[in-house]
Amino acid sequence: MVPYAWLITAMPFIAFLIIIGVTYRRPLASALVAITCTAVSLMVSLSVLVAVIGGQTAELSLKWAEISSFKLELGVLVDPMSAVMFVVVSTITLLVQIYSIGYMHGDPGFSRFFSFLSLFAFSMLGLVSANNFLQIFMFWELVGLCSYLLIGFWYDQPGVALPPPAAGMRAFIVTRIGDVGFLIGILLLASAIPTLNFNEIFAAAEAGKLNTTLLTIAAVLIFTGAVGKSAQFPLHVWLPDAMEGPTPVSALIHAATMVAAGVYLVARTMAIFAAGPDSLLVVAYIGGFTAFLAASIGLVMTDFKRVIAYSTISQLGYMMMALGVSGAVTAGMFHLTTHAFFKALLFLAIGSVIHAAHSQEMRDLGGLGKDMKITSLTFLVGSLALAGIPPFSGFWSKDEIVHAAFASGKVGLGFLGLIVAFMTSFYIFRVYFATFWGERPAHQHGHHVHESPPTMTVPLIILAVLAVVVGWVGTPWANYFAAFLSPGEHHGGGVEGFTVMLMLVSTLIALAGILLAWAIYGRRHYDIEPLAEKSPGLYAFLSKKWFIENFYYGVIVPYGAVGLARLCAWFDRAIIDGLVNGIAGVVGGIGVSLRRFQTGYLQFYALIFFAVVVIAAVYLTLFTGLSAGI
Amino acid sequence: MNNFLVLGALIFAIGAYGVLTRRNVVFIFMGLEIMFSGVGITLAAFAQHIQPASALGQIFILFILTVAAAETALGLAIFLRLAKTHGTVQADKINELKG
Amino acid sequence: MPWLSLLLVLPVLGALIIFCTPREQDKTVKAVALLIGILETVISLGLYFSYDFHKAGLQFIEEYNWITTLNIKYFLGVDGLSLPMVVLTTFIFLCAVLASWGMSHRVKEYFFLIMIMETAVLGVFTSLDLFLFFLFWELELIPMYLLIGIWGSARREYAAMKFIIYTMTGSAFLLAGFLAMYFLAPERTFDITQLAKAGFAPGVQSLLFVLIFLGFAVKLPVFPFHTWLPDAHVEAPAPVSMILAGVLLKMGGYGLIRINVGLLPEGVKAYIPLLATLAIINVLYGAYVALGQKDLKTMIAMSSVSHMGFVLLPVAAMTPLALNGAVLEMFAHGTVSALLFFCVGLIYERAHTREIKALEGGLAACVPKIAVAFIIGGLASLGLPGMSQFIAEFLVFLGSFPVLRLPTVLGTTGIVFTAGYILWAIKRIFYGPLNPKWAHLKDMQHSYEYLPVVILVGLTVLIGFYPALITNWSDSSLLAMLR
Amino acid sequence: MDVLYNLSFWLLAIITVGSALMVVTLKNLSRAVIFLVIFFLGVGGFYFLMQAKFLALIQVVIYAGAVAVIFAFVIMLTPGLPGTKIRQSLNQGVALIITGLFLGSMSLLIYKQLAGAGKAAGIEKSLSLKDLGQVLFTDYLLPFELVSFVLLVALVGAVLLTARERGEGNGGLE
Repeated sequence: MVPYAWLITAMPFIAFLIIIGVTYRRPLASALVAITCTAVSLMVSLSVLVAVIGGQTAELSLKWAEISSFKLELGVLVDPMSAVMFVVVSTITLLVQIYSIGYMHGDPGFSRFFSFLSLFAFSMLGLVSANNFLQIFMFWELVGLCSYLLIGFWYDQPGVALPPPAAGMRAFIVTRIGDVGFLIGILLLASAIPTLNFNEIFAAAEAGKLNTTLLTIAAVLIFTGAVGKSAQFPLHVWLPDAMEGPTPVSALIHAATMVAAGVYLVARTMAIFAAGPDSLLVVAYIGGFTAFLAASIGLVMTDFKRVIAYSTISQLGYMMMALGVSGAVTAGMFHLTTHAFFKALLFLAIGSVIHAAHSQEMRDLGGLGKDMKITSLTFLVGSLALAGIPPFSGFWSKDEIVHAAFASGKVGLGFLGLIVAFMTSFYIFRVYFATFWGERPAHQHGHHVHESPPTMTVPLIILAVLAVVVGWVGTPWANYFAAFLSPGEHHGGGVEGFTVMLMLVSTLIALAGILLAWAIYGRRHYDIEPLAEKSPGLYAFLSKKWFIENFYYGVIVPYGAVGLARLCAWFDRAIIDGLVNGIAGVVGGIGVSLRRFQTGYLQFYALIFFAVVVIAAVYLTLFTGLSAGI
Repeated sequence: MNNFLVLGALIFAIGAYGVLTRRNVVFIFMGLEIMFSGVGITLAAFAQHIQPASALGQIFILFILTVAAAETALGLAIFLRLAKTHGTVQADKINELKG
Repeated sequence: MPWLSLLLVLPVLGALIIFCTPREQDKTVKAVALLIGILETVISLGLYFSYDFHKAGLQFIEEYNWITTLNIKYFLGVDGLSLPMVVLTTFIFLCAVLASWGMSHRVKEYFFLIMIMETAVLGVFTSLDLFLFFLFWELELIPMYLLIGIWGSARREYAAMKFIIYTMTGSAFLLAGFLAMYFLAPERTFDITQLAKAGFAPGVQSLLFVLIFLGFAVKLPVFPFHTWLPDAHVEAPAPVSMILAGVLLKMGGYGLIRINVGLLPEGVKAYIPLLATLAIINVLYGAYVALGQKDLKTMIAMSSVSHMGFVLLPVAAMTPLALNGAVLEMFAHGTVSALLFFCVGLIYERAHTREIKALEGGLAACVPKIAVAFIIGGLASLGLPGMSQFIAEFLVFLGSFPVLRLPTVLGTTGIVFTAGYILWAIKRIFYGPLNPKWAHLKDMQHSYEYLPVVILVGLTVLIGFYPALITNWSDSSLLAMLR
Repeated sequence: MDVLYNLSFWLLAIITVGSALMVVTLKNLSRAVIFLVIFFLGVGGFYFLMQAKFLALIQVVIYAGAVAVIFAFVIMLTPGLPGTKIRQSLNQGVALIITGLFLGSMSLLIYKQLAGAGKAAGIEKSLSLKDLGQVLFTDYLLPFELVSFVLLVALVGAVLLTARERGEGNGGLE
C-alpha cells in the first residue's frame, strides 16, 4: 500500500471539494462524504503502518516546479514517524467527525463545518506526509487557516470570553509570528544548501557539511515556528482563546493534532537540532517552563474547557521538553500519540457535557455523573490517563519523559516534570469532581440533563479504550514504539532500579494530586476557591494568567501595533503627502506669478515670440561664428 | 542676389511691424501677407542662386503660396465670424486666451 | 500573422466601433467591449501557450523601421517576462469590463477610454523599442486621468490631477533616461535588444539607473512616491481601481525588471543598499499604514504598496529565483488586488460607504457570497498557500535571502502585519452579529458580478496550485536576461 | 542688360517697399487694400526678375487678383468697416526696435556671410513651365495632392465658419 500513501492526504481534499461543490445544501450527505473519505484515509493509513512495520519505507515525490534549477517538490515521506501520525490523525479525525454529527446537529453551518474539517484533515495529513520544507510550511499555514476558520466558525455569536472571530484572528496572527521565524529558518538552510528536501538537508547536517552555528540558529528559528503552533511560551496565549470554537474542533485541532504539529516538526527535523546541540537546550527549557506555566494557570481556571486548554499547553511543553532533553524523537512522539487520544477523549467528553448542560462554567455544574454515565466514565478514563496512573496510556509516556530528563542529567527539569505531574493530576480531577460529583447547584435544578446520543458516546467509548491501551506499546519493559521509531538505537534492554523507583514516585505523586482534589472539591459543590482565600495575591496572579495577556493585548497590540499604525497613517497623510502637496503649492505659486504674462492678447504673444526670435538672431549674428563666413 | 535677400528681409520686417502694431485684424492679415511675400522673395533668391536647375525652390514657393492662400481665406472667415460674435474687429479687445 | 499587432489593434478597433455607436445604445457599447475583451484574452492565451519557453528569448517578433532618420523602430516581441503580464492585462481588462456592466453614466466614453487604455498597457508590455515603449507609457495616462476625473467619486479632480502630475514627473525622468541612453549608446538606438549589448560603463549605468528608476518608482510605487496611489484608488470607480492595481502598477515593476535589471545591471549593483532599504520600507511601512487606515479602499491601496515591496526586493537582489518570484508576485497581486477592489466595489455599491467603522457588523450574514469572495481575496493577499501570492513571496524570500539577509528577514515580518490588517478588516466588516441597518443588502445576483470573481479566484488558485504555469515561462527568459 | 536689370530692380524695390510701408501705416482700410495690390504686383515683378516666370504669373493671378479681392470683400461685408479710420496700436516703438534689430542683424549676416557669393547670381536659364510641371506631377505628386486637400479643407472650413447657423437670424454686426 505504500505507493498509494498519497491517497491518505488526497481523500479528505476530495471530500472538501465534493462538499463545497455538490452536497453543500444537504448536511447529512456532507457528513457522510467527509466520514467516508476519512475512513478510506484511515484504512490506507493502517495498511501503510503495517507495511512500514514490515520494514518498508518510501519517499514519493512529484516535481512541482523547477525554477533556475531550484527544485520545488511535493511529496509523501513514508517512514515510521509519519506512519504513526497518519494513523493518529485519521483515527481522531474520523471519530471527531462521527461525534460532530451529533454535536453539530441542526446547526445552519453543518456542511460548512464538515467541509472545513475535511480541509483540515487534508492539511494536517499533508503536513505529516511532507518530504520537504516548502511543503511542510505550506500545510503548516493551511492548518493555521483551518484553525482560524473553525475557531471563528460561529462568526455571529458573542462567544464565552470574546467573540469567536476575534479568537480566530488572534490565533492566526500569534501563530504567524512564529511562522516568520520558521520561514527564516528555512531560508537560512536553503541558503546554505540549495535544496528544501528533508533527507538531503539531514544527510548534509549529519555529515557535518554545514556550519554548526548556522544549524543551531536555523534549528532555533524552526523551533520558533513550533513555539507558535504548539502554543509554547511566549506565544501560548492564542490556544485558550481558541476554545471559542466548537468543542469537536478543540478536540481535533487544538488538542490532538494541529498543536502537536510543532512537536512533530521538531521531531521531524531532529537531525538539524542534533547537529546544533545548543538549540536542544532552548527546546528543553522553553518546553519545561511552558509545562509549568500552563499547569499553574490551569489550577485556577473556572471554565473547564480552559482548564483542559491549559492542560494541553502544559502537555505540549512536556513533549518539547522530552525532545529537548533526550535529543531523540521517541519520548516526545510517544507522548504526542498517547496525549492525542486521551486529550481528544477529554475534550469530546466535556463537549458532551456542554451539549447537554449548555455551560462550561464549573460554578454552574455539578453532579452530572448520575445523568451522564458514559460521559462521566469516559472522562474519568481520560483524566486517569492524563494524571499518569498506571496502566493508562499517559503514565507510560509521561514516565518516559521524566526518566529521560533525569537520564540526561538535567535534574532540574526532571523535578519540574514531577511537580507538573502533581499539578496535572490535581487540576484535572478538580474538573472531574466539580463537574460529575457532588450536587447540582440550586439554580440549575430545573434544567434536566440527558446523556448524549450514540453518535457522540460511541466515539467516546472507542477513544476511552484507545486511551487505555495505546500506552502499552511503549512500556519500559518492552518499548515497541521506540524500537519502531528509531530502530537503530538501544531500547528497553533492561529495566534498572532507578526506572522502577521513578515509576513508583510518579504514580504516588499523581495519586496525591487526585487525593488533594478530592479533599477540596470531591465532597461539596464547587463554588469557592480555597486558594483565593488563603493567598489572594497568588490567586490573582494565576487567574490573570501571569498578566502575559494583559501585556500583549493591553500594551503591545494597542500601542505597538494599532497605535503605531495610526501614527504611520497620520505620518503618511500629513508629512509625506503634505510635503508633496507643499511642493505642488510652490509650483502653483510660481504658476500664478507666471500667469500674469498670459494677457490673452494675441499681438502681445506675437511680439514676445518675435522678440525672442530676433534676440536669437542677433545673438547668432554677433556672438557666434555664424557671421564669420562659411 | 544679396540685394534680393535684403529686400526680402526688409519686406518681412515691414510685414512684422504691421502685424505687431495694428489693432485691426484685417490689417494684421495684410501684414502677414507681406511677411509671406518677403519669405517668398528670399526663397526664390536662394533657389536661383544655389540650385537654379532644379525646380525644388520654385515648387516650395508654390506650395507656400497655396497654403498661405488657404490660410488667408480661413483667417478672413474667422474674422467675419469674430466680427459677428464679438462685435469688434480690434485684436486688443479679444483676450480669451488669457489664463 | 502579426499576432502582437493584432493584440494592440483590436482594442483600438473596438474603441472606433464604440465611437461610432449611437449614444443611446449602451448595450451595444458594452457588448462590443466585452467581445473585444474576450478576443484579447483568447489571443493572449493562445500566444502564451504557443510560446516555446524551452527556446527562451523573444518570440512573435515584429520589427519595422518607423522613423529611419532617428533609428526608431516599430518593434514588438514578447518573452517569458512580458507574456504573463500580457495575459494578466487581458484578463484584468475583461474582468473590468464585466465589472463595469452596471455602468450608466456616459457609457460610451467610458468604454472608449477603457479600450484605448488596454491598447496602451499591452503596448507597454510588448514594445521592445524604448521610444515606442514611452509612447504607450504616456498614452496610458490620458484615459486613466479621464476615467478618474470623470467617473470618480467626491474628490475625483484632485485625485486625477495628483495622479497625472506624479506620473508625468516620473515620465520626465524616464524620458530623460531613455534619451540619455539613446545618445550614449555606441550606435544611436532605442532598440532594447541592442541596448542590452551596448555595454555602458558602470558610472554611466548608475546615472541612467537613477533617472529611469525614478520614472518607474512613481508607478510601482516606491516610498516616498506612493501618495498618489491611495487617492487615485479611493476616488476611482471600482473597475478602474481594478485596472489601476491589477495592471498599471505592474508596468512599473515590469519596467524595473526589463530595463533597469535587463539593461543596467551595473546601475542596480551600485544602489543595492538603497533599493533594499526602499523595498523594506515599502513592505513594512505600507503594511503599517494599511493597518492604520479607516477607509477600506485606502487600506487595500496601501496593501498594494506593501506588496510591491516584494517586487522591488528581487530587483535589488538580482537573483533569478527572486526575480521569478517578482514576476509571479506581479501576476498574483494583479489578480488578488483586482478581486479585492471588485469586492469593495460591490460593497460600496450596496452600502454606499467604504468606512470600515461604518460598515462594521456581520455583513457575512446578509451578503455571504461577497463575504466569501472578499475573504478568499484577503487570504490570498496575506499569502496563504494554495493561492498564487504565497509561492510568489516564498520565491522572493528564497531568492533574496542569500544576497540580502537582513532586508529579507525584515521583509518576512511583513507577512504578520499583512495578516493583521486583513484579518482585522474581515473581522470587523463581515463577522459579528448582523447590524440591522445592513439587513436589506442584496448579495451578488448577476452573472456579471459572479464572473469576475470566478475568473480572478480561478487564476489565483490555479497559479497557487501550479506555479510552473508562470515560472516555466519567466525562468528561461530571466536567466537569459541575467546572463 | 545689366543696367536695365539694375534699374528695374531698384524701381520695383522702391514701389514694393513703399507700398508695403503704406499698407502697414495707412489708417484707411480701403486705401490699404489698393496699396496691397500694388505690393503684390511688385513682388510678382521680383519673381520675374529672378527668372521664375511661372511664380510671377501665379503671384499676380492669385495674390494681386484673388487674395486682394477677398480682402476687399471682407472689408465691404463687414458693416461699419469701409472707410473708417482705425487707430494704430500701442507698441509702435517696441515693434520698431525689434523689427529694426531684425533687419540689421539679417543684413549684417547677408552681407558678411554671403559677400563673395553674390556674383554667381547672374542670368541663368530659366526653368521652363514644362520642366516645372514635369517635376511637380511626378516627384512631388503626393505633397501636391496634400496641398490640394488642405485647400479643400480650408474652403469647407471657411464656408462653415461664415455660414449662418440655424436660427441665428440675419446675423451681422450689431
